Amino acid sequence: MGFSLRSIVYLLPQVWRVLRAGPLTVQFPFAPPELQEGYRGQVVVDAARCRGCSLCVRDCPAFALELEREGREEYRLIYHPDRCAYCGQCELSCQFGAIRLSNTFTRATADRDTLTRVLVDRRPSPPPLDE
Amino acid sequence: MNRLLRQLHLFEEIFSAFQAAFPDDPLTVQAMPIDETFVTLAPEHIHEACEILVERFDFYHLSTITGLDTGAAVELFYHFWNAYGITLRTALPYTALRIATLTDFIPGAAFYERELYTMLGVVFEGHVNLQPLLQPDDWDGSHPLRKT
Amino acid sequence: MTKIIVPIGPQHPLLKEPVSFQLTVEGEHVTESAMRLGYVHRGIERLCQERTYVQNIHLLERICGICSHVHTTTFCQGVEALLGVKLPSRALYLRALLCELERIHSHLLWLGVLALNIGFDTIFMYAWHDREVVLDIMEDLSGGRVSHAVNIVGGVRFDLTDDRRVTLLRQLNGLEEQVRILLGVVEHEQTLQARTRNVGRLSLEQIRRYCVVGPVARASGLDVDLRRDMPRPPYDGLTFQVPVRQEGDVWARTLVRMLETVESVHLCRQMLDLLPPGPVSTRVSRRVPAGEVVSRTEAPRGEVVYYIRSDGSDKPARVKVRTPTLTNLITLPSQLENVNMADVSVVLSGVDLCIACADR
Amino acid sequence: MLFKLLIFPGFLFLLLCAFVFDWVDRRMLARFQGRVGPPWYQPVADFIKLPTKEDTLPQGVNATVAAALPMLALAAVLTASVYVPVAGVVSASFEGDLIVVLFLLSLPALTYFLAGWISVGVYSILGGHRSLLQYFSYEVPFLMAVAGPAVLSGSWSIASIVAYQAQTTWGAVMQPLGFVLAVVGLIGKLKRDPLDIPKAKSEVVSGSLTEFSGRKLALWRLSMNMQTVVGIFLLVNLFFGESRFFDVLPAFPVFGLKALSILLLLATASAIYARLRIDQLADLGWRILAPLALLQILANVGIGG
Repeated sequence: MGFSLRSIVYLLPQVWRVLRAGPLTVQFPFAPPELQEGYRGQVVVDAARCRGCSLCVRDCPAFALELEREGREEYRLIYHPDRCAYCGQCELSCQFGAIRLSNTFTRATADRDTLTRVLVDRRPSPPPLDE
Repeated sequence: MNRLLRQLHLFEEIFSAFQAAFPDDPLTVQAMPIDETFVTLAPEHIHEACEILVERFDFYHLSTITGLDTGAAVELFYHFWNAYGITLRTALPYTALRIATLTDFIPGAAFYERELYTMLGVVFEGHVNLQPLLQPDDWDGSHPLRKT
Repeated sequence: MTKIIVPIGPQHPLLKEPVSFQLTVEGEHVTESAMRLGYVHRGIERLCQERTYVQNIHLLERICGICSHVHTTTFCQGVEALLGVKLPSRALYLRALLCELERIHSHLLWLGVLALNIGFDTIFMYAWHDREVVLDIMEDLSGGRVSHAVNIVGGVRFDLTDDRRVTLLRQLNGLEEQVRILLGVVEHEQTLQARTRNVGRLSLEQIRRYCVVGPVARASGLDVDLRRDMPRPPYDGLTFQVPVRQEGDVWARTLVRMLETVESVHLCRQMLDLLPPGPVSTRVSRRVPAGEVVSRTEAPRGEVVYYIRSDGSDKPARVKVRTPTLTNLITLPSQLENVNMADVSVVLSGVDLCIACADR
Repeated sequence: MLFKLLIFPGFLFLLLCAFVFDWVDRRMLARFQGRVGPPWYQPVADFIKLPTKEDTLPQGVNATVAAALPMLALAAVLTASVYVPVAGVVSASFEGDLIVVLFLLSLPALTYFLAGWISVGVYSILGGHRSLLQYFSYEVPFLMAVAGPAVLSGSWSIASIVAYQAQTTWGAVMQPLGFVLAVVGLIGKLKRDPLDIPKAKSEVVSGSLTEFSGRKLALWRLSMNMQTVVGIFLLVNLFFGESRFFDVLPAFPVFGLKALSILLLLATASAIYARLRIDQLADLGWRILAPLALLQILANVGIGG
């Protein structure tokens, strides 16, 4: 076993270097998280491009997407973020480029009921938007 | 290419060793993708075949044992590896889900056999501690991977 | 002296994942140990039979929270062999690039956990900070820090621009510097050696009989690495060393892992230099022809084996997953025999426990 | 007198120091590790939080003893603090107070062991065992190292040791080896990283204190923090007494600076070392530290005699 003075205080120079360089962490809840450009976050949808083909629903591994079909052109695409695994399979499966995972961080919530979102609403009489 | 030739040569030797050991067993050999060879044997020959593989051909590494319920029988796959993969496969009828354990000369097989015992109900004769591996304490004895 | 039974787990500060050990302790001496698995058994093998191949990729990615990419790589490699498609070589390079990044991330994470368990918080912080660099790279490349979801049957989902390649090479140079500092700590630091040397020793004979894989096997002198021994593209075109030590103790495992990390940085750099142009994926059918395949790859912890059987539909008939941790767990009873109570944490860290992998 | 006991350098000052030292220590360690570290009010917040938590004890534990032990530890530390001068101000002093302080400072180790002993949890019992083993390993070198200045100055009163240093020079300059040994002993005494063997999280969860919660845990924590302060003050007095070089500056900030330097040493030691095993500590204590301490004392006899 190599025993030398250097091996006893081996980490000392490194510790001083880190001390001089300053902290490397961020105080997360008080400071924004550092996101990379390619980060896969919130699911957004371009409703105009959606054709209701349900390919995304078929491929979703977490069963987070749901298509309620009432007719050929009448359907609702419903999204359950509580199940979503943010894998981006829907983005890949969509042939029309309608669904996308944007570079936005989604925070956790304690209220599960408010999570379900209707991404595309193509029912004959959609409810007024201001409600 | 050299590698492929060596592989062919080695498997010819293994196959003839098996034929010599089990003259009455209709052995079949299949070449599979990704450097793998499947040899089908009768269940009663598995233990000895594994011994031949480990002792004579130095296939020391048992990767795992796969169990599979086909609906007609329970198939077992013994995946060995030493630079090339070789898999011994056998089929157990539902009426006799018993096979000799490998733990007497490969102690590393203990967990795989315990898992198969609980998942498919195959009894490994001679295993010293055939306890459930993943099931909870109040496991009801049913086998999750069985089709029936 | 009186015997007491010390429970380690299912919840214990030493363990990051639920597993249970019952240690019979005399004074500070462990005389017996019993292990209990299954606290995170999710039945993934069964779930696989009820999902399509596309969905299975994302399911199998969740077997492990550390080496997720290598699981999907192994699965896709098997399915592609069943389909008989030949991947564009750029796809293979990008896949392997992420595998190597994941190896760096896994080994650094492991070093941090070992350091934490021997009360060496500073190394824990340093190792995890360096790991953060890798995670940032992976997040930028693939979109996810741990679950990348980049593998698809027939290729990968991300591509690398030339600008990104240059910045990546620069990031890797910085990373290597950091990793070399940690390597120096493992080689020279006195207290770390005092804690890890001669602990949890496994002989080559034991390693072979227990069918142990990965760094644990290599630290005991078993020279095995599937990247080299079953050369598949792109590894057949790259040069790298497989570090092997003879000591067989936890210190040797630490050293082997750190040396592997350095090798992985080299591999990443080589792959970025040799990255061939072309498409990153090919279109394949959703239905997989009937057949069976055994697919093996070298994960950070050792050999991952997948057995996949297809019956011709878009869902596999059977997917068997053998993760490296399961093999390494078998050695624990013999490692825990006659050790000091304080060494239990070192021994358990030494095999790189990934209980979620072992339980599936 | 009452002012001295309660305000300065007595209880209130010590309480303040306990919080400040805790914060400075955590902050320094965090910076060594590249982290930000807790804000200044964190130790106070921790101390306020704990008494609001439920105070539980496992079945079969004597509640009176369990409540008395942390108080005993705190009382011993507070009593010891009476005899430890702060920047030359001292509540009480007599010839031989160093021995009393050393005795009182080893009482918390005993209560810590008893806390594990009365508890029914396995981790507590293991932690108690370990703390006693550790006590036997560090205490002898620590006592010998601390006896060094007394031998040198020919007096067992802390005030005279300080005065002796004012005539000559710092004790740490005259006996550097003794100072290093005393710091190592102090680390063992305070159960700090890297000698936090009795409360090693990954091995025995939280040692003797595993089963304590609420107010009792708060008292334990407070007594530990105050022990840190008193131990550091003692070392400052013994090894960095008033020196003529610093006569130009007021005594109090200089004293604080010295105390924080020793804290910096402790924090550095926790940053750069891994925790030792108990048998390694016994080895270190008896094979390396104790002979070295003996050497230092012999040298001191040579110089001082």
